[in-house]
Amino acid sequence: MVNVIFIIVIGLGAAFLLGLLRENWRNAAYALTIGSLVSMAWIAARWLLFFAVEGGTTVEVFTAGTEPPFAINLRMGIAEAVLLLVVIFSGLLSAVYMSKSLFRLGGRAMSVLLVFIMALCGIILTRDIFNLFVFFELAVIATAGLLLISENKQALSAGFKYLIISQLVSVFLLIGIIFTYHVSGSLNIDTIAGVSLDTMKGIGSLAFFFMLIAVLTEAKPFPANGWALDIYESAHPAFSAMFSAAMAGSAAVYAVDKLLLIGGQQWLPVVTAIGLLSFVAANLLALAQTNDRRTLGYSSVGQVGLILAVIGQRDILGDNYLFIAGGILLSHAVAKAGLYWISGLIGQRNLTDWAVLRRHPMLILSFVSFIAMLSGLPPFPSFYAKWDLVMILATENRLWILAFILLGSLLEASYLFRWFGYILKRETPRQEKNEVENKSPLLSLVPHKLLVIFSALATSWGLAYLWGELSAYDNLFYALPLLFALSFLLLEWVSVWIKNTLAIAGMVAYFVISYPLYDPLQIIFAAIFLLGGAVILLASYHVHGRRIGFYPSAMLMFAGLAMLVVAEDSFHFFAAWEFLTIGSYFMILRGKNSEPHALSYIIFSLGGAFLILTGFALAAQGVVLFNLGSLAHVAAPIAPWVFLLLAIGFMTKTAAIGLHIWLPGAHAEAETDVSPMVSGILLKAGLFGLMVLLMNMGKQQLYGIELTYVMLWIGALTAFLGNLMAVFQEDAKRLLAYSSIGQMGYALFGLALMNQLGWLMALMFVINHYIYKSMLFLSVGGVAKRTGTRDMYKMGGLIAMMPLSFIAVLIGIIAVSGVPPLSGFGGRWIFYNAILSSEYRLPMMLIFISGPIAFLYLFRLIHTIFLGQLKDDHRQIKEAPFWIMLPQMIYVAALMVFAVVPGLLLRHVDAYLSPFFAESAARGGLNWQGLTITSDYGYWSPIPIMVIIAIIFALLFAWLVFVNRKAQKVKQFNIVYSAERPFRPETTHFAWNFFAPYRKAMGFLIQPFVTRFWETLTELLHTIADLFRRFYTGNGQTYAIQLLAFVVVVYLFRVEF
Amino acid sequence: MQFEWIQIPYALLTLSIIINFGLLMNAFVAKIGARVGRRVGIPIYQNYIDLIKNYGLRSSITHGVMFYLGPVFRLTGGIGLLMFVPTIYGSVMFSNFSFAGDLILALYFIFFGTLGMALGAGESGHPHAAIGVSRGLSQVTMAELPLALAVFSIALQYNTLSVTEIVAAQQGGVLNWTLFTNPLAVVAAMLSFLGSVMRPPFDVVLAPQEIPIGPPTEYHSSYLALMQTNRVIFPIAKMVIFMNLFFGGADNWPVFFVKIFMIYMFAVFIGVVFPRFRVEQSIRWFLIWAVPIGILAVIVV
Amino acid sequence: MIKRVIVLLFLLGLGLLFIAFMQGYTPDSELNLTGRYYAEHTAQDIGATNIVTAIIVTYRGLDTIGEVTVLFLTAAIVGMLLSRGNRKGKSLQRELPQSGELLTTGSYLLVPLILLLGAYVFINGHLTPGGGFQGGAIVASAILLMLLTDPLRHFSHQLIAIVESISGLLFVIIGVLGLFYAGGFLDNRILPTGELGSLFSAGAIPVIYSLIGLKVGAEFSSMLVNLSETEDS
Amino acid sequence: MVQIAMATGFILILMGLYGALTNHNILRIIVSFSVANTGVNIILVAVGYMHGRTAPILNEAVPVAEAAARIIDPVPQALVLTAIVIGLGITTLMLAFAYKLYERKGTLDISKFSELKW
Repeated sequence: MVNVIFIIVIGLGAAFLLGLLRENWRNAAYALTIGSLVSMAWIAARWLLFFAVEGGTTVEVFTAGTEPPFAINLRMGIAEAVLLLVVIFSGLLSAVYMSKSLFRLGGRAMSVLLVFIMALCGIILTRDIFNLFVFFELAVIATAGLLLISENKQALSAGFKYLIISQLVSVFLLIGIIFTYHVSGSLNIDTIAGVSLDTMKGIGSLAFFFMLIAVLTEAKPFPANGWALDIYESAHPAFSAMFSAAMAGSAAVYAVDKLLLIGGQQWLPVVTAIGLLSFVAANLLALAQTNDRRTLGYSSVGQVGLILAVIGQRDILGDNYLFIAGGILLSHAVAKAGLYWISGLIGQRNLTDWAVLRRHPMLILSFVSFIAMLSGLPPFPSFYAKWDLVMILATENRLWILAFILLGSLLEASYLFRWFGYILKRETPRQEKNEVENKSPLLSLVPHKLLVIFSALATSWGLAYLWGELSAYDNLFYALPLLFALSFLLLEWVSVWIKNTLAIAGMVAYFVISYPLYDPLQIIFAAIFLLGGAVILLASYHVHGRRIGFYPSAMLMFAGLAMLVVAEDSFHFFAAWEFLTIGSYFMILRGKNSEPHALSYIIFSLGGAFLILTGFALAAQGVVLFNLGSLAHVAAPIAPWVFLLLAIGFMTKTAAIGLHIWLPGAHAEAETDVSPMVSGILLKAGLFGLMVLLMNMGKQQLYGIELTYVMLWIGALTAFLGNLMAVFQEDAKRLLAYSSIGQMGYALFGLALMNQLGWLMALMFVINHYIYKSMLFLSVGGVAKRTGTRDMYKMGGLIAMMPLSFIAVLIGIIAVSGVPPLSGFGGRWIFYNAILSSEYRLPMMLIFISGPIAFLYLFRLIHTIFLGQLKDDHRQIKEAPFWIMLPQMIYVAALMVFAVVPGLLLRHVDAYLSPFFAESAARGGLNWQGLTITSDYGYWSPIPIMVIIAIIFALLFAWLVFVNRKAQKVKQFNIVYSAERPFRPETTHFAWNFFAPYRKAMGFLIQPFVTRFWETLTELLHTIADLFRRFYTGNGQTYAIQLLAFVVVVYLFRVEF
Repeated sequence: MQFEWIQIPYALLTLSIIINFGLLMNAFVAKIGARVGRRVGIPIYQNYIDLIKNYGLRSSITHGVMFYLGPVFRLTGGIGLLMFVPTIYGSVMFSNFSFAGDLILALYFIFFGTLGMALGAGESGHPHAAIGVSRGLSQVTMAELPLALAVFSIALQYNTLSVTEIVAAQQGGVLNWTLFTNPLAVVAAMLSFLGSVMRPPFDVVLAPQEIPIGPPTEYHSSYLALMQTNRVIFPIAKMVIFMNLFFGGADNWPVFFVKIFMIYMFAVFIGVVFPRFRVEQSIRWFLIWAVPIGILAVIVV
Repeated sequence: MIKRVIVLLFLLGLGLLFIAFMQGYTPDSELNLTGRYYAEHTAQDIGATNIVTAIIVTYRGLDTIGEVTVLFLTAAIVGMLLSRGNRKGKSLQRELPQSGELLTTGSYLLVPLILLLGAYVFINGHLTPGGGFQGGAIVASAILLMLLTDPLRHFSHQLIAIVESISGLLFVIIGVLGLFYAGGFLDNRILPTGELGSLFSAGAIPVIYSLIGLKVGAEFSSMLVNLSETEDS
Repeated sequence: MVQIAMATGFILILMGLYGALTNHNILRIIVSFSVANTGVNIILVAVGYMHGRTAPILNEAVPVAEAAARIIDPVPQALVLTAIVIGLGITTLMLAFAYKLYERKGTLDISKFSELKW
């Protein structure tokens, strides 16, 4: 094993050696730099291997042949090894990345770089507080030097601001060190930590405070961090990568960690508070940023704050400390460095200018992986870390901390995903011709820079695998569906035809394989998720080309769904939940105008997911593998809260009223075959969650309020308002989207009834809604594709052009409206029986009224599209493509079958459900004997109904045909029209604002209060962000004053504690 | 109860009785209306003539498939509704096909014809038809609500959804009728009834002054004949439900005729007294007057 | 004005913390753990009479190597900074006034003496007060004097850089030798500790301190030269 | 004695910081920081000082055996040297930066260098 000191020796020696080389031997100098960095990395890697694989223990390295505390010593353990690797690798890759700049500036710049890396290694290794100071100063000075590499002229002033700050820091640090030395008689961290606590009181604690605050300042806490943001904004991106990943994210936080050995437990809250404040505030302020590097800077500050907060929670993290802190730290390091490296490829600094990345799938994949890492999404290490962290915080009842962490994460995810939306959706900036000479190109794809970025990408996935291995749970990478989804990343180059076939085959095969494992409830959901998904995917054959990005996202969503159904414990459930959320987000984002809607979808979803996470954490109370069934045994005081959190989380997905505003846009703007997936399939995931929740937790009371009763009201309100809003839509897909909200309201209502029939009805809705909503979205999508618009009043009379679509819509709306004989009626029938056995009556009223309202929008849908007057533009339109029609026809058949023999599926579920409601006072399920289905109240025989109606219908029809056998179809305008003939269909097609009188009467109910609420909230956040960021005036002196104020204020708060 | 072939001639018998009764009753009511207005009015057999004439007419015009299907849907709805509800209590002969479904089936089947009719009218391409449909649907959503509430209320009251059982529960004296055991539900339902029989003040859907005859604007000859037939059957089918649910049903035809006539006259009386509402007015009217009563009925029961 | 008040206010807060330091401070009457160890062990372990030197060069040698690196770094950065955009041709346009007879002649006399003194100070760092840093500073003051007499005098950057780098490199190499031939990195006992108080004693300390002296001298000089070459605006 | 030195050091720090935080001129700021650094250095030394003892150099006056009882604490002395050198390094660097800043804008007013903000 090579002595650790050689890391420092090599760094220093090479730096000095560089001075010997002639100015123009740049190749040699560069080779020397890279060579020494590689050998440093090799040493660190060797040690890591030693600790991680060979089971080595921590090693102390003495200098000067004298034992500590009398000489400086270094320590090498697994944490140090990892951090050293991070530092050195970020240095190495950055050195490769900025090779051009280094060549330009020559050996001096390279030696500064080497010293910088060496100093950071020193900070990590040393166990001596004064030595820590020396290495910090080295790092500071080297930073100032490396800032000069930047082509941004402002870097100079940023460097000067940093020097001012570092002067203040060194004053504080030295005072702290000398008085610490005075009280403890030592400079060695471990010796000081070993000194009895009494000495650390009074002046000792004051001295420690000075040291701590000084080192904390290097971690750039809010608000004493204006200088750091300026550096991030102006520095060379490769340096920013190092500055963020290595200096702040690794060295500084590790120094804090070491110092806390001295201060002990009592200082942990201070660090937590500072960390949390930074995390939340930085992410809030980042909302108002437009400059990419500054945004990344804010994010960096936030992430480091999070790491600090984790360090501050060390007392309860126990053995998981390294796993959690490491997961977050490494995620931040890799992701942030990667993002900065990408920013170096891009010529202009506005966030929207990143749209130039759009044509480069690998870069987009990199970007996505990095932001997913930062947001703590699976399968990246930060996901495992956050999960464990939240679990422990909840167990230890530190809920405020938990809340702040999740709030900050949500804010961070919002601007990161907003940014991703810009990349995919904003106009690619164009280079003005006359500006070509004096401006850098919009996107410069330099091979070695790409290499650096892709190695970060590879690292991110490698870490994801590693953390999966290390975690207490199964590695998510071993989940077959996920692997299947990820494998589509490798298949991006093949054509849609092959990918689609593979996808369908895979989904069907997985269903068949897993079939024996499912219970009846799971079968229903799995069938909808997998088989249903496969049917919708048939429609995807209509796309030609390669359709890059679609299959990985779609398969990710389906993988999540498949895993959700079989998840047995909260971890897998949650991981699956996140997968399906991300996958669906990517799919929604593919729509042409879906940028804002996809964003609000992901924000709501993540917010909901965080609630779910908290709910599980509260419920688990420290149990590592928390079985979902154990939700039933959650103790009394927290049980209702768990219920509340989980329920709200799931209701976010089902778009319950109040949380629904993301849905219409997201579903309407999605692509033709995506809308049915997200509407017909994805919404059921929320219902599935609710079922799991209700099945295990049953009825809960909070402050004497029955929570299921509240849910009942929410469901009813959702059904009512969702339907009402659908009535007034002009856009066909939005209409269907609002209708989905209403339908989910029904299902929610059924579940909340908490009796067997209610559940059966909900399941009936699950199946029905999947079939008819998928079908309607496909038909409408096909029509929109042909006509080029989704505004219904611009269509009309299409029945002649697109008869099959018309039939699909006709069958669809009959089914949705619940008119016999189609299967929608079954749902209504069960519903009435269900409410009869429920003791709640008031919320039913809303459900009653929302039923007929459905007729309004359904009629409007079919009338204004297919009936009425055909427009001149549409006279040549053809039927929708075959592949879009095919699934619709399958659905028509399925609806018919399901209408006639609903028992085929439902009877098994009914039998499965009955034990859950055995004890409730309400009477049991349905009787499925023979052709008639009977309940305690009534009866229903689908087949006779169908036959009777069909016979009457057929007889009348035959007669009419016979009588009018000679009738000819007249021309379009051959109507009674005040003795005039309208020659333009536009004036004759009554379609726009179709239900004007209804709006007059009921419009007051659909004032967009909810939308306004969320909009105001967002605006408020942005205003706050915009207001408070002005706090960073850009004046170096102000920053110094802020730092001074920060020190004083923190001390005052500390006294308060 | 199960299906037997003999039920088919029985059902046809019921149907013919109802059609004749309906034609006569409509003419009679028209006559009353005319007399109230000091006019002579139509002869009592006028409706027969109209109907036969229209059935006899041949048309060589159609606007398309749905235009064709509209009247078929409509009439299927009317006949179906009649068939799914037992006409005469206790009679095997006249209980029709009520084994197929209960009260909920009947309630939802009401919309079958409405929907089909609206579709057919839509394909005619005439804006007046579309306007009529818009008005009709808007109004019916609110008008049906009190009925739904009332039905729910009595379903709770009798703890069943089977029409036959509800009628059975009302036997043994006038005071056992729902009218007296649950008056709130009956009031709500009757107010709702006003909204669905296309008489003033809720007949804006067909308002000839504003939009010449509403949804059926483009229908003529045999198409119209089917719809006229339906206009005879459908209100009666609906009133059969009302009669069964609220007024003790009928165990023989004379009682049946009287009860149906009385129920219909209720709407007629109100219709001749009040002027026409616009759509939003009628929606508000139902919302303010009828719906709260229905809610009360549900809560109180 | 407001700014001043705010600054005063916070400085007042800081001052209060300082007062707390003052009040809580009780001077040691005995050497503490570390100090006592050095007082008792330096002579026999290291062989230097100047305990401070022993601490600087050996016990806390890692600090010192960092310290030297600070200067190295500063010199490099100043060089980088000032060489950027400075074109040689237009370095100086205006005439500088003569520096005067007294200064010129004095410098001829003093420069060698100063250099000598500097060398003495760093070579004897382990015996007397002083050492590499002090010596280096003295050497650099000679350069300063020369610059004062003739601001346009050209010093070879190359030479300075080579002195700087070689001495730095040797420092590191000696440190590494300690790793192999003595107790650890920067252990001075790769050479015999010799007799306490003599010039050739204290192991590698005199060598290291001399290297430091050279290096510091070179670095200070380099900074001075670089800064003086900005003299054109 | 120690108290006086220490008070002086603290006062110098406060003065220096006041100067650094209120002066607009960059050069004045740099000088102010130098003052503050000096204050810190004085404190460092003051902490090591022990009344009635001598410098930590072994010679005739301080034999090895008595060293522990006769000398002051050598550690702060060593530290202060390092601190001075580092302070010097940073001051030099600031001066060089100041020069370049002046070259760019022709002013030394720190408030003029605030293009990077928010």
